[in-house]
Amino acid sequence: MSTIDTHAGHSSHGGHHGSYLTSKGSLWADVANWATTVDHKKIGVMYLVALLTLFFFGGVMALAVRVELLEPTRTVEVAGEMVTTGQRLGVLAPDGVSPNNIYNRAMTLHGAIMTFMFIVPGIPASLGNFFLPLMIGAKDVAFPRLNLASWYVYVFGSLFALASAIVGGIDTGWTLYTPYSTMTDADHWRVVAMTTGVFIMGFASIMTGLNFVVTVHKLRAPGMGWFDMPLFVWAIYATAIIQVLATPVVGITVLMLIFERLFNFGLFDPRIGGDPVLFQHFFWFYSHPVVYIMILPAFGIISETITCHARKKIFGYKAVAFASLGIAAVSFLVWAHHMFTSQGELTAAIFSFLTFLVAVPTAIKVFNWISTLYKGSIVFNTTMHYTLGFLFLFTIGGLTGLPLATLSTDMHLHDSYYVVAHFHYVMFGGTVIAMLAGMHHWWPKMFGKMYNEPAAKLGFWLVFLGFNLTFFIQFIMGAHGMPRRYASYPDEFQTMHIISTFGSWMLLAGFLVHLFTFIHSLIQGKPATANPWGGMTLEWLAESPPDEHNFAKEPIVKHGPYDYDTVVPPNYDPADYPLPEKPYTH
Amino acid sequence: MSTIQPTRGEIRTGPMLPHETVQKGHHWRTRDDEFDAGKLGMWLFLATELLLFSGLFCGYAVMRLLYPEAFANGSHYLDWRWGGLNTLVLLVSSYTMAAAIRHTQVGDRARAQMALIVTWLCALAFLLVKLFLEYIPKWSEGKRPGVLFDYPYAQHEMEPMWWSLYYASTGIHASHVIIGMGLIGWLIYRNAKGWYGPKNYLAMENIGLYWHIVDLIWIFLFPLLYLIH
Amino acid sequence: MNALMAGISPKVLSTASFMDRFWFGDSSFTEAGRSGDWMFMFIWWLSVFFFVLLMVLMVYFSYRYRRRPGQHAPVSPAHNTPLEITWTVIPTIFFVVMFFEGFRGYVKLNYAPAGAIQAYLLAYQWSWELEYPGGQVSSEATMTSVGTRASNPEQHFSSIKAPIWYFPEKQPVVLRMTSRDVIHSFWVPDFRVKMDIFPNRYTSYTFTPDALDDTAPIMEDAEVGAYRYRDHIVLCAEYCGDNHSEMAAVIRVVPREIYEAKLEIFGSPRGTLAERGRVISQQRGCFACHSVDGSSNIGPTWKDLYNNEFQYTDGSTIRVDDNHLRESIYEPAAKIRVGYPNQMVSYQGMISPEQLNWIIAYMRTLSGATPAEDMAAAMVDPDAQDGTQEGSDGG
Amino acid sequence: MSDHKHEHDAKRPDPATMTEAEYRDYMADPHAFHPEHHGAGEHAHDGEGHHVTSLFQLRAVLGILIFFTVLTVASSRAEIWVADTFDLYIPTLVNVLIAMSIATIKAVFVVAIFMHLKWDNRLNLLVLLFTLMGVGLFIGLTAMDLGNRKEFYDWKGDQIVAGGTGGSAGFVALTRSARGKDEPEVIPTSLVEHARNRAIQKYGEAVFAEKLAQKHGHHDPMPARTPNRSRATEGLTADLFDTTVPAGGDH
Repeated sequence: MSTIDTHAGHSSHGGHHGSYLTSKGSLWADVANWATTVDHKKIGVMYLVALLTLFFFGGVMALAVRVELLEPTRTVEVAGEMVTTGQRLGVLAPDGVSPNNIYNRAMTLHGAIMTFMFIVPGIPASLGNFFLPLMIGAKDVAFPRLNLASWYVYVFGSLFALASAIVGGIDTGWTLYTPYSTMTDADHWRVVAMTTGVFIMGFASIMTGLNFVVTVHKLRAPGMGWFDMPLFVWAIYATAIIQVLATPVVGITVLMLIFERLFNFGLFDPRIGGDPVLFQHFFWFYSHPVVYIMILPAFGIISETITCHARKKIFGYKAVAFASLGIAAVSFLVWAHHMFTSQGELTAAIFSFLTFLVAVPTAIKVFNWISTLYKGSIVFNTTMHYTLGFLFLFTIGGLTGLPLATLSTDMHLHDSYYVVAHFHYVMFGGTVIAMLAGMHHWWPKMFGKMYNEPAAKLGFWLVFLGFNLTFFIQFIMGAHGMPRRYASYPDEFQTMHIISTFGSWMLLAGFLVHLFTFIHSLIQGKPATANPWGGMTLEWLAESPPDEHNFAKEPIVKHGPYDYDTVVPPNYDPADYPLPEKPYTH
Repeated sequence: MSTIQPTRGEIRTGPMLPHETVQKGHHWRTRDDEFDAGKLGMWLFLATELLLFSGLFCGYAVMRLLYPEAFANGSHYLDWRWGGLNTLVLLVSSYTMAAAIRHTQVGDRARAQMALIVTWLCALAFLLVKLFLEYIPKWSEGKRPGVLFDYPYAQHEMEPMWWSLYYASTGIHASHVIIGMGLIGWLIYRNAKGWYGPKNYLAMENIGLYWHIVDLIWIFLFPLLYLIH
Repeated sequence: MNALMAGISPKVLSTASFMDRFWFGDSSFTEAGRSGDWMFMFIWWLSVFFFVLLMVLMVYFSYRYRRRPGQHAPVSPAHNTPLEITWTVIPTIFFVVMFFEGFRGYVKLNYAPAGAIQAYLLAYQWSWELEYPGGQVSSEATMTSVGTRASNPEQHFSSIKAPIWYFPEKQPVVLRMTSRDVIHSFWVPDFRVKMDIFPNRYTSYTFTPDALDDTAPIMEDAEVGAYRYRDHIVLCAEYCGDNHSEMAAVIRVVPREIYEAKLEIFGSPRGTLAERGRVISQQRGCFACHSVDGSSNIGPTWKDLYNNEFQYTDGSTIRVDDNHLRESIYEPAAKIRVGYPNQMVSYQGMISPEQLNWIIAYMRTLSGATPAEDMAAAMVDPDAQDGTQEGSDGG
Repeated sequence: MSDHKHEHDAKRPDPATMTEAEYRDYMADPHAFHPEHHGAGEHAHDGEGHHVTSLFQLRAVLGILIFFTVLTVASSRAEIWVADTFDLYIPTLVNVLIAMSIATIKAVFVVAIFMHLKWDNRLNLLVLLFTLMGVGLFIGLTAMDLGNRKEFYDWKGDQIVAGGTGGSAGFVALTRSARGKDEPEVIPTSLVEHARNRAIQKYGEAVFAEKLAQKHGHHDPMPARTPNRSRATEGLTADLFDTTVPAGGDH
C-alpha cells in the first residue's frame, strides 16, 4: 500500500533535462554550468569536494604532528656538546626559528583547518545542502543564489586562510587566545590573513544557516507537518539556528582581533588595560555552540541510517527531535566551561551546572537510537557498521566529557591530552564517522553508483580500529599529566605516543581505502536503483542521481518518514519488504 | 508635488512595467511564500547584525564597568549636538524609507522615488557629519584608538580604550550606513526602471528592514556614547 | 611524573590502587587531589556501567535482530513514555550529584586553610620565578632533559633550567600568581590542579602537600644534611609560544626544618617585602603627609591603618584592604576619610603595581602582621629578571 | 504522532486541489487545516495580503521618535545642569537606566511600526526575541564573570591594571605604527602619559599648562562618581547627605 505518489513518468514533465550530473556537451559548458549553478545538489557536491580537499590538508598536518611526537626530543650530552635529537619537524625550521615553532604551526593549522574549514561547514553544507530540500520534497533551497554565494565566500575565505599557511602558517593555536595571538609574529600579516579568512567564512556559515531555516519553514512538501519531517531535517534546522545566532559573535571577535593586531585596540590587550579573559568569553560564545553545529547534523544522519538499515521506526521521534532543539538552546549557555581555570568561581559553578544540562538530551538520543534497534531487521552493510561505530565512539566521547564538566576533576584534566582525546572522540568519532555513514548511505543517491561493500567494510575497520588506537591512549596520557600542545615531552609518555602515532597511520590507511572505493565506484560502480536500501524518506522518491529539479512531480506526504512497519518503501519491490501480518495499532 | 498619478486602478496602455510581469522563483509554490520567505530570511540576517553589534556592546559594558571615569570623560569629548543631529537625520531617513515602502504598496512610484532619494541624502548627510565634524577633527587632535592615541590633555589612563570602542562601534555602524547607501542607490535605480510596484516590493521592504536596523543600532549608540557620563 | 629532569626523585608507587596507577600513574599527593581522584573514579565506574550496558544491548540487538531474507521486522512500539521518562530522570539525578560533588571538590582544591604560606609567582615566556614571603628566591635549579635544538642559541634556550622550590610538608601554601607577558597555566599533575596565570590579574594556586612517609627518597645535601623529600613537577598547561613545552619547574616537599634552613641559605638579598615597601615610601615622599607612629599629620597615619574601619565623607564605613589602598593611592579623590582634606595627588605611574604591593606589605606590618603570614599584595620585581636597577620607572 | 496517522490518512486533504489561499493556510499548519473553516476575507485580497501602514501613522511615529530623542538629550543636559547648579549628583546607574529605557521605547516604535513587525508574521517576532535573549545572555553572563572573580581570595578579582600587574611599564614595548619600520618607536609608559610628555617637550611646561587649562578650564573638575572599585556605590552620592567637602576629582 504505497501511499506516496511516485513518479508520474518522464513524459508528464515538460522541461525534464535528465539527472543533475548530465553533461552539458563540452567540458567548458560543464565548467561554466557548475560554476554558475544555483542547484543545491551541485552546490552540495562542490562543497563536498572543497571540504574533502581541506580535510586532506588538515589530515596531513595531523600526521605531521603525530610524527613529531614519536620521540620526546631530548637534549643529551654528546662529547661535551648539547645535542637535541628527534626533532623531526625541526629539520624544516629555517635558521633562527625554533624547531618547536614548526610543530606549533603544524598543530595550529591542523586545528584551524579542521574546525573552521572542515567540520563547521562539514555536514550541513555538503550532505545537508544536497539532501535537505530532497527530504522535505522541495525543488531547491529557499535562496539558491545565496547558496552559491556561500560556496564562493567559503572558498574565498579558505584561500585567505591557506595563503597564511603557505607563507609560513600561524602559531597561535586555533583558539587564537590573546595576548599571545596579538604579540606573536608581530611584524607579519599571517595572523591577520588567517583571522580575516575566519571572518569571511563566517558569512558563508551564516548564509547556509539562514537559507536552511527559511527552507525548512517555507518549502516543506504538501502534507509535511513539523512532526513529519525526517530527523536529519530537524537536526539541520537546529544547527542552522545555531549558525545564525552564534557566528556573528565570532565575526566581531576576529574583527576586534584584527584591529588589535593592526592598531593595538586594547580591548583584549592587557598592556592597555584590556582583559584577555574577555576574548575567551567572546571566542567561546561562538566556539562552544559551534561544537553543536558540528555534532547535531551527525545526530541527524545517525537517526536516518539507523532507521533505514534496521528497517525500524525511530524510537521516540519527538524526544529525538526536541532533543536537537534542546541541545541547540542549551548550547548557548555553556560556553564558559572552557574557562574553568581562568574565570571567577561563581561563573565556573554556574557553567558547570549548565554543562550537565546539555548532557541530558544527548543521553536521551543515545538511548533512543539503541532502543530503535530492538526488534529491527538489521543489515550489516558499511553504513550500519559506521552507525554502530558511531554509537560506540560517541558514547565514549560523551561519557568522558563528564569529568570535564565536573569542576573538581576538570581542574586536573583541563588543557591536557585527556581533553584532546575527548573532543576527538566527539568530533572525529562522532561527526566524521557519522559523515562517513551518511556518505555511504547516500552515495548511490548522489552519484547513481554503488560501491564495493567488502572494500568499504575494510575501510571501516581500519578507520575504527586506527581511531581507537590513536586516541584512547590519549585519555590515559592526559590523566597522567601530559599537557596539550607540547612539542617535546617527558620520556615516560613515549610508549603511549608511539602507539598513538601508529594508530594515526592505520587511520590514514582506512581513508585511503575509502578514497579508493569512492573513486572506483564513480568509474566502475554498478548503477544504483532509485532506492537501494528501501528508505522511506522523500529523497528516495527521486531518481539516482536525482533529476535537475529533484522530483518529476511534487511529492505529497501521506505518511511519516519512518513508517517501516506499515508502509512498503517507495520505488521498491514489495516482495523484498512485505508488510508484517499484524500491523501495530494502539 | 508630483504630476504622475498613482497607477492603481488606472487603465493604461503601452508596455508592462517590470514589476507587473515579475514571476515567482521556480521552486516556490506561491508568490506569497516567496515574499514571506524573503522577509524571514531578512529577519534572520538582522538577528546576525544585532549579535554582531552585541559584541561591541558587551565590550563597552565590560570596559565601562572597569573604567567608569574614562568613559565619563570620553562622553564629554563628544559633542551631543552633532550626535543629536545625526540621530535626527537617521530618524527622518527611517521615516522616508518606511514611507517609500508605503507609497510603493499603493502604487505611487514617483513619491516613493522622492522618499528614497531623501533617504539616500540623509544617509549622505549622516556620513558627512560623521566624517567632517567628528572623525577628522578628533583624529587630528590625537584622539585616536589604542596605540595611535596622541592626545596630551587626557585626564584618565584608559581614554585610549574609550576611543578604541568609539571608533570601532561608530566605524562599524558607519560601514553599515555606507552599505545601506549602496543598497538604497540600487533601489532608486531600479525604481526608476519600474521594478517596484504593489505586487513586487520585497527588495525594497528588505532593504528597508536593514535600514531600520542601522537606525536602531544608532538609537542605542547615541546615548551610550554621547549622553551617558 | 618521573625522569623529566636529572636529579628528580625516583617514582615511588605508594599506596596507589590499580585504577589509580592506570589513570594517573600514582595517587595524588594532596588530600584535595585524592578527593578529586575519587570523584573521577566515581564518574569512571558510573560511565563504565552505562557504557557496558548500552554496548551489550547494542550488540545483542544487532545480533538477535539481524536481517533474515524474506522476514519482515516484527512490529514493536515506537515509544514508551514511562521508559523515556526513566532514562531522562536517572541521568539527570546523576548529573546533579556530579555537579554538587564536583563543586565541593573544587572549593576544597582552591581554598587554603588559615596560616598558609603565601608565595608570589611570576610567569613569563618561558619560565617561572617564585618569591617567598620573606623575599627569598630559590637559587637551586636543575637542567631539564627536554629542550630544543640550539640552531640559534642567542635567541632560544638550548635547554631550560628548571628552578627547584622548597616547601615544607603538611603546610598549606597559596601561590599568588601573575604573568609578565602572555597567559600561562600552573599545573602540578601530582596535585591534580591547574590554574591559569594572567598578565593583568592575580590568580591563586593552593596546595597542602602530604607528610613525607617512609617511601619518600632521601637526599644527601652537603649544606643541610640528609633529609627525606619528594619532587613534584610543575608544567605550563596554557599554550604560550615556542618553548611552551619546556616551561618546567620542581616543587620539592621537605621537612619544615630543611625548608627553613634552605630559606636561610637563599637569603633575602633585596630585603623583605615590607622593608622594600618602607624604602619606596621614603623615596616617594609619603612620610611628608603620613606618619607611621600614630601621630596626626596632613594625611591619616599608617599605624593600625590596614584592616581597620574608618568613616568616609560619603557616609560609608570602609575596612581598609588591598583594593581600597590601591584605589586611594592611584585615585586618592575617590574616597576621602572624614577629617582629612582632599589634597593627595594620584601616584598612578609613579608607584608601580609591585611597588604598591610592597608598600601594602609594609602597612600590614604597621598593623601588627608578621612577614611570614603576610597576605598582602606583593609581587616579585620583574626588573630583577633583567638585572636592571630597581624602581627605574619611578620618580 | 504518526502511530495513528494512517487512520486519518483518508481524511487528509489533498493540497493539489486547493485554492491558493487554502493552500497557504494548509502549509501554515497542515495538521490543523480544515478547508471548511477557511473563511474568505480572513486572508488577503488581490494576491498581496500585506499591511499598508498609513502615512499618518508613520508621521506620528517619527514625531514620537523625535520627541524621545529630545527627551533623552534634555535629561542628560538636565543632569549636568542640576549637578552644576545644585551640586546634586545623580548616580550613573540612574542615568544609564533612563537613557537606555528611552532608547528601548524608541526601538520598540521603530521595530513595531517602521519595520511592520506589529502586523508581520509572528515567526519574525520570535526570531527577534530569541536574538535579544542571546544578546542578553552574552552580555549578562560575561559581565557577571567580571564581577565575581574573587570569591575565594579577596585580592583575586578586580585587579586589571594596564601593563599587567607583573611588569607595568618597564617591559611594555608598545609600538606606534611599528610595522614596516626598522626602528619602531617604543612607548615606555602608558599611552596617555606618553602623549602628555611629548606635548610638554614640544610646548614647554608653562604653555602646556595653559593649553590644558584652556581645554578643561571651562568646566568644573569632573566629580568622581565612580561605581567605585573598592566598594559598590549605594544610593545617591555623597553630596546629598554631606555638603561639607565636595568630592572633587584630582584633575
